[in-house]
Amino acid sequence: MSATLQSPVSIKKNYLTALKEALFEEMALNPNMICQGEDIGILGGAFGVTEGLQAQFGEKRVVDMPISESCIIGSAVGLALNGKTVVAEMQFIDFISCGFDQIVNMMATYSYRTAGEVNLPIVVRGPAGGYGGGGPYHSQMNEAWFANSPGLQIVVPSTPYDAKGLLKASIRSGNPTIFYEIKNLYRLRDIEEELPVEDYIVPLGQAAIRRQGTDLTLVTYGNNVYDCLKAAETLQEQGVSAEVIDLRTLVPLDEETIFASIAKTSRLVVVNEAPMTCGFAGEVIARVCDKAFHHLDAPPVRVTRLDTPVPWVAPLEKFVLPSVEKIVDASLRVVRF
Amino acid sequence: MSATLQSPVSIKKNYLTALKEALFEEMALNPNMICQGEDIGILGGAFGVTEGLQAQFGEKRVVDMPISESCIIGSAVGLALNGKTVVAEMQFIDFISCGFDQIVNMMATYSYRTAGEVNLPIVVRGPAGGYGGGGPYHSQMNEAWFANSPGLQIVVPSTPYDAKGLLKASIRSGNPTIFYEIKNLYRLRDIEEELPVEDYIVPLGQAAIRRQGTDLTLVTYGNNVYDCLKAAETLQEQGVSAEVIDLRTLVPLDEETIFASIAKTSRLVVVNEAPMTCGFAGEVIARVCDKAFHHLDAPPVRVTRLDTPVPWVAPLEKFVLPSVEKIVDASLRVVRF
Amino acid sequence: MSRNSSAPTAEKKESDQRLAKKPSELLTKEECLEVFRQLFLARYFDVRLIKEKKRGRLKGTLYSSHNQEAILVGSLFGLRPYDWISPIHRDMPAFFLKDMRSGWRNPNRIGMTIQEVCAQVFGKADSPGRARDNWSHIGSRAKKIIHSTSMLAGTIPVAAGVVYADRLDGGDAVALTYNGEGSTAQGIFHEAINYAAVHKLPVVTIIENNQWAYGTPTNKEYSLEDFARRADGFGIPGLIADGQDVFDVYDKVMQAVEYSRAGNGPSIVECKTFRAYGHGDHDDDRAAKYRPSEDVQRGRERDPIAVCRKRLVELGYLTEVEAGRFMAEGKNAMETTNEDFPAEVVEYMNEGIEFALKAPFPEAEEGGRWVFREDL
Amino acid sequence: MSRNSSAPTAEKKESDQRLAKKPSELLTKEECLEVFRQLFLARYFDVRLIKEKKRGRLKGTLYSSHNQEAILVGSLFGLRPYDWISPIHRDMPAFFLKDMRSGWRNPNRIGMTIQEVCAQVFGKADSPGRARDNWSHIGSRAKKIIHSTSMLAGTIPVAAGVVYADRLDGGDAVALTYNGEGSTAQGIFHEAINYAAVHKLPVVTIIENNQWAYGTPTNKEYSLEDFARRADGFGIPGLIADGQDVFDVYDKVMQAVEYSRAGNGPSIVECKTFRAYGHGDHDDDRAAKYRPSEDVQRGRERDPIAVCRKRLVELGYLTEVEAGRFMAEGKNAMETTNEDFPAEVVEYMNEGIEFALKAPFPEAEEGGRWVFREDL
Ligand SMILES: Cc1ncc(C[n+]2csc(CCOP(=O)(O)OP(=O)(O)O)c2C)c(N)n1
Ligand SMILES: Cc1ncc(C[n+]2csc(CCOP(=O)(O)OP(=O)(O)O)c2C)c(N)n1
Ligand SMILES: [Mg+2]
Ligand SMILES: [Mg+2]
Repeated sequence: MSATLQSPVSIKKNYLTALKEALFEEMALNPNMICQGEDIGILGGAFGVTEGLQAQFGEKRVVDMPISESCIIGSAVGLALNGKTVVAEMQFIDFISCGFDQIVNMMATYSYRTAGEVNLPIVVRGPAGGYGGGGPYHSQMNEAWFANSPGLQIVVPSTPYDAKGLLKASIRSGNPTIFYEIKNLYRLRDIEEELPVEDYIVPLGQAAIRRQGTDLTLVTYGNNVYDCLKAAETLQEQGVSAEVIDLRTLVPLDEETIFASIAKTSRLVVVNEAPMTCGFAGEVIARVCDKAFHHLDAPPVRVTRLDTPVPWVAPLEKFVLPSVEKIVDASLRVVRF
Repeated sequence: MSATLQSPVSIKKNYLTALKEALFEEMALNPNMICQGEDIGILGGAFGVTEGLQAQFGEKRVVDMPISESCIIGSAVGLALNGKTVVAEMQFIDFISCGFDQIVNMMATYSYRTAGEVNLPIVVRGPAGGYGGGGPYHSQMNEAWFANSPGLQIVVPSTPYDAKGLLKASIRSGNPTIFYEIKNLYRLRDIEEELPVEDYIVPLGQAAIRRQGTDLTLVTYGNNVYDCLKAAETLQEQGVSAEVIDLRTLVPLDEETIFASIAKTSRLVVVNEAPMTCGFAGEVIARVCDKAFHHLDAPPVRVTRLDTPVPWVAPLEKFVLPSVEKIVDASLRVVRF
Repeated sequence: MSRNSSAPTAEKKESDQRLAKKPSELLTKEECLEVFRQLFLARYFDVRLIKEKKRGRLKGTLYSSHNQEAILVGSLFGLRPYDWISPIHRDMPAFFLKDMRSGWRNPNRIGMTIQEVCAQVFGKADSPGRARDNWSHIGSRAKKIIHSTSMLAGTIPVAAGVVYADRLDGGDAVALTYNGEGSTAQGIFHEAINYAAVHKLPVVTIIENNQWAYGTPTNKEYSLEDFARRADGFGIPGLIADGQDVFDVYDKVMQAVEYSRAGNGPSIVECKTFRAYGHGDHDDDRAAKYRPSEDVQRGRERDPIAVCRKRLVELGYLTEVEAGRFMAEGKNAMETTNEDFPAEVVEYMNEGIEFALKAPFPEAEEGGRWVFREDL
Repeated sequence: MSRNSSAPTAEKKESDQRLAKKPSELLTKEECLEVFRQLFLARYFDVRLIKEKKRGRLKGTLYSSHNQEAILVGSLFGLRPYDWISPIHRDMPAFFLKDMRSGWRNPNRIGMTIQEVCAQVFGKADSPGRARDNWSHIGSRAKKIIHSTSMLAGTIPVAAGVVYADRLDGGDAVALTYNGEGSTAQGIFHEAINYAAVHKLPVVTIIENNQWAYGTPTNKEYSLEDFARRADGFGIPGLIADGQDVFDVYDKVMQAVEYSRAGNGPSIVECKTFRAYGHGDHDDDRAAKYRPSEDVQRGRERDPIAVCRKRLVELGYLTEVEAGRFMAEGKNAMETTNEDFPAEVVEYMNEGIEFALKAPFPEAEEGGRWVFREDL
């Protein structure tokens, strides 16, 4: 870190610190906010995202829950129904499957069922994503389950700035949100950045163009943003100019930014690490076909996980997940169509 | 029913009877088969699909389970692990959300995790689909959750013949299968048909062309097969010849039949009643874009449920679900592109 | 073996001491007569809907609370307006019985009006949920009624969260959740009570043990006879009430509620009763087959209205003549006439039905609304 | 209050009668010495992996069973080869301890070889699961070990199904599932035991109460001190064993197993112990902060190896000299040397490690295989 007189706070912060700041600031701003989850208090969370939170705000507002995902969600619904704002942690997003019914049938539908009488300000957040040797139950990106379950916002930040701004926006949105924290980015040095001193949010529903390009549009989010940027470098060397779009939020989806880019490049590759079938990559392609088909000069294609769980050991995991090489190959296939 | 000398058993049977026959025959053929679920024994099932089954095969093989979906699935896994073939009923497929973790993380991945040592012959079946005023929890088509969860076959029969043949094929497949029974078809008179006297199956992974056409391909399954056939009639009157493909099984998917049709028609509309985002309609479009894009002369589009739960009262339900009118409109939009 | 409220558990002994006299013994004559009226109202609501459906003015499945009304009236009568409840399919009358002591027609009552409930049953726009889901799947934050989904036992964790929030705000509200005995096999039932027990949350779990879960008898649902024993795994009180006796239900629930209000945490109250008809009216014919008629007879022998009447006569609150007036008990819906019910009960229900019949259906476009909040 | 095996529950009294003498009192000297050896083996497995990781020959998180070995050895020693088990993250030695009485190196043993287990730990192709998931997420139909997922308590319904099938085939196998006390809050824990209780299935649920669930103490997980009381909600036996005393664990588990074999149904055996290190080795440093060192000291005072040694000396099965030989107890992994363990234990483990180091990694392409069955 380098502190100078001009910018007294030019401290680069990592993705995890950004999330932590969002929680501390929102808890301070909103006395009606509660955080609950397994081991988030005394321990401060498996990865330390809530470290110090209980010490500062007390164990009534930062609650160590029993290992009961369904109850963690269900009680969050009750808290929100009675006026609270809740951030519920899944120790790994993989365990959200154990609270699934309460999420898709109780929480997601509450506003709809009550014709808007009750909106639930609940954020369900947790570490997600592969590329870490976590195996089938510590590597999931299961956002497609929830994208197909109306009533849930889905957020996947890829930078410290977005992590903080999107978490704050989600907490304040008043809608149930599934918030995917990319655990491989938690402490990644290369992406550390300075964060604004003043309060800020990143509005939901706005994608970010991470790299400008003219020949091809790479649409992605989460871990794969960085794979796409690397792929874009490689493609550049081969004279292909790729634009990289980081969706940041899947629901609501920023279609305009995608369509605008395709209007320019006429070519699309969508990259994500979830299983292919009924994953969000296919959703992007379907929307483009519906509203921007005439712009396409080549087949819009996907680079996703194979339709398999995420295996543990490195060679197998690498085999099933998207990689820079796979993205480059798909991109060249599309460009040379 | 009309019985003649030539065909002594020319008795038309409905969709529910076809399913019942499949269960009775497979239970008789396979002494290692067990059926379990809520109210399937003494009562014979909420809709009567298992009526008489317990009387014939005993309460050890036809088990009335406590209201514990997670345990119904989990114990089925144990039964299968120890050599049994299991058909587990969800009283309504909507309640599968309460057994979700055991399905996607325990059952679906077993073969993968054990490198093929253990295959689980388990069929999870239940009444599904809307258009009956069932509301958010008695109308679901949640197949997309499972299509995005590797290791599950997904089957959706739309005729009595397929219902029986596909259920038998699923039971014998040795793979975990989610079997969607379209409850609106259970007793629908118009679709009753004679069934072969001899044992037969309908192989998984083979779509059925329900109507030949040249100008447009309608890909669908379940309830919407009949909406598409009606829409095709209307379109015919307007000089548009629509081909209607009934997928029958989503996983495995019969891509060839879809691609062959599009090679002929160059136009595609995909219809299903699940929520749009990350639903199977988008998946079909993405696969077509990937492998048959050059055949397309117009945008491939979707007619699906809006991204909402299924509301109860008729006008609202009609508003959110696909209809003949919506299919016709989308088809004309595509044909006139 | 069967236990009653004096069953020994550490915590319960305390609360016993706190309750020398039975709560029901403290009820005035007027209150007792109101309880009696409410039993008729709950019964008539059921009877009337069955008749409306037979008349073809009403569609959809009916889940009858016939023969189980004492559980609803007895458990709700002692609650304060700001306590929370979560009724399910078998508890339709609970929506309007809540806080009825503030006056049946009191606009400020913290319970639903008969108009609202009937509008819901008939699927009209004036339903609290604008008819977006059917039957008992309604609720109201303002009326402190939790909106249930179909998934059984799913509201218990919600109730726990509601009172956790209330305690955080310094309140002393209690949450009452209603559950059939079959639903106690759901994992979330245990997750929620475990959580409530750890935090000593004022959640009272009512188990309506009507001997059947759809077509499944209790011995296939649970290894013990008394579902109150589910409480033993958490070391919380598990009370058993005679579900046919509105005053016994009142006593046991009040005992549990006082125990919760005092900060001792959750409890379970099992109310022994019997399902009068099929699971829903679509199941009436089959139920006649799968349930031995002797069982049904025995299970319906002690009609809650008759049991209450007897008590009121003993107490001298009703003369033999008055007692003889309304003879709804022991009759199936179609066997009753309006003369079997107090006029004010029929009148009240008429207001609800007429309102519902006149009310408009929601606009089709509403089907696309409120997936996310619209107040921004 | 704390209960032991003589705590009163109807069913248990029966089984008590069936057991005049304690099972452990029937063990021969040789068997007792084998138990002692197995404790060393379980400990050495743990110690050795920690050292291999420090040496950089091993990657991945280690979940230590240090100080909890008596639970594994004591619960498995009395099982028959064809009984089923489902170990979880804290039970890694269980995979090779199963059916070890048939001979450590007996190729027909219905338990995993040390080579298989080490191959798994090192992520090699010779792992029973071909290294498709890590650590304890392996199993074997042939060896009658259920393959767990990460989702806690998720194998209990599977175990119930396994023995249901076995009973249907006329077998009398028992299934033992291992669970941390924290995992007992999962809804499926209750769904599965409820089902097992209804059908009187021979499922014995072992609760390893090591006082902590990751960073959460027991009083935030459960309202009672004794997790065995989870059994009370189902009216099944809830036994409590001294998890530091391998013979007490053996006695209580055998009591539960005999009870199940006799057709009386499921039971719970809580084994009181204490987690020696962090939740996983990644948590060692933080655990040192969140757990008071006095607690840790007290929790580790009674090393299962020392407790067993003392008993064997009392029984005259070990001379003071023999007893003094191997002093692994009370030491952290890095404080021990191979001289603290019997040679045959070190030898056996060496075979596993060497095999694992030499074994190949699976081919990348395997990542795409076996999503569905391939034997057709
Ligand atoms: C999680 C879940 N599984 C299955 C069902 C289907 N179902 C609706 S009511 C019912 C029986 C309920 O029995 P019980 O809890 O005893 O209540 P009762 O109807 O007897 O009042 C069942 C199985 C459901 N609603 N929710
Ligand atoms: C359903 C589920 N939720 C959360 C986790 C994350 N997790 C892994 S181990 C653990 C703590 C387990 O504690 P306990 O059951 O007491 O076992 P111990 O580690 O103490 O042996 C948690 C919360 C999980 N594996 N599964
Ligand atoms: Mg019942
Ligand atoms: Mg523990």
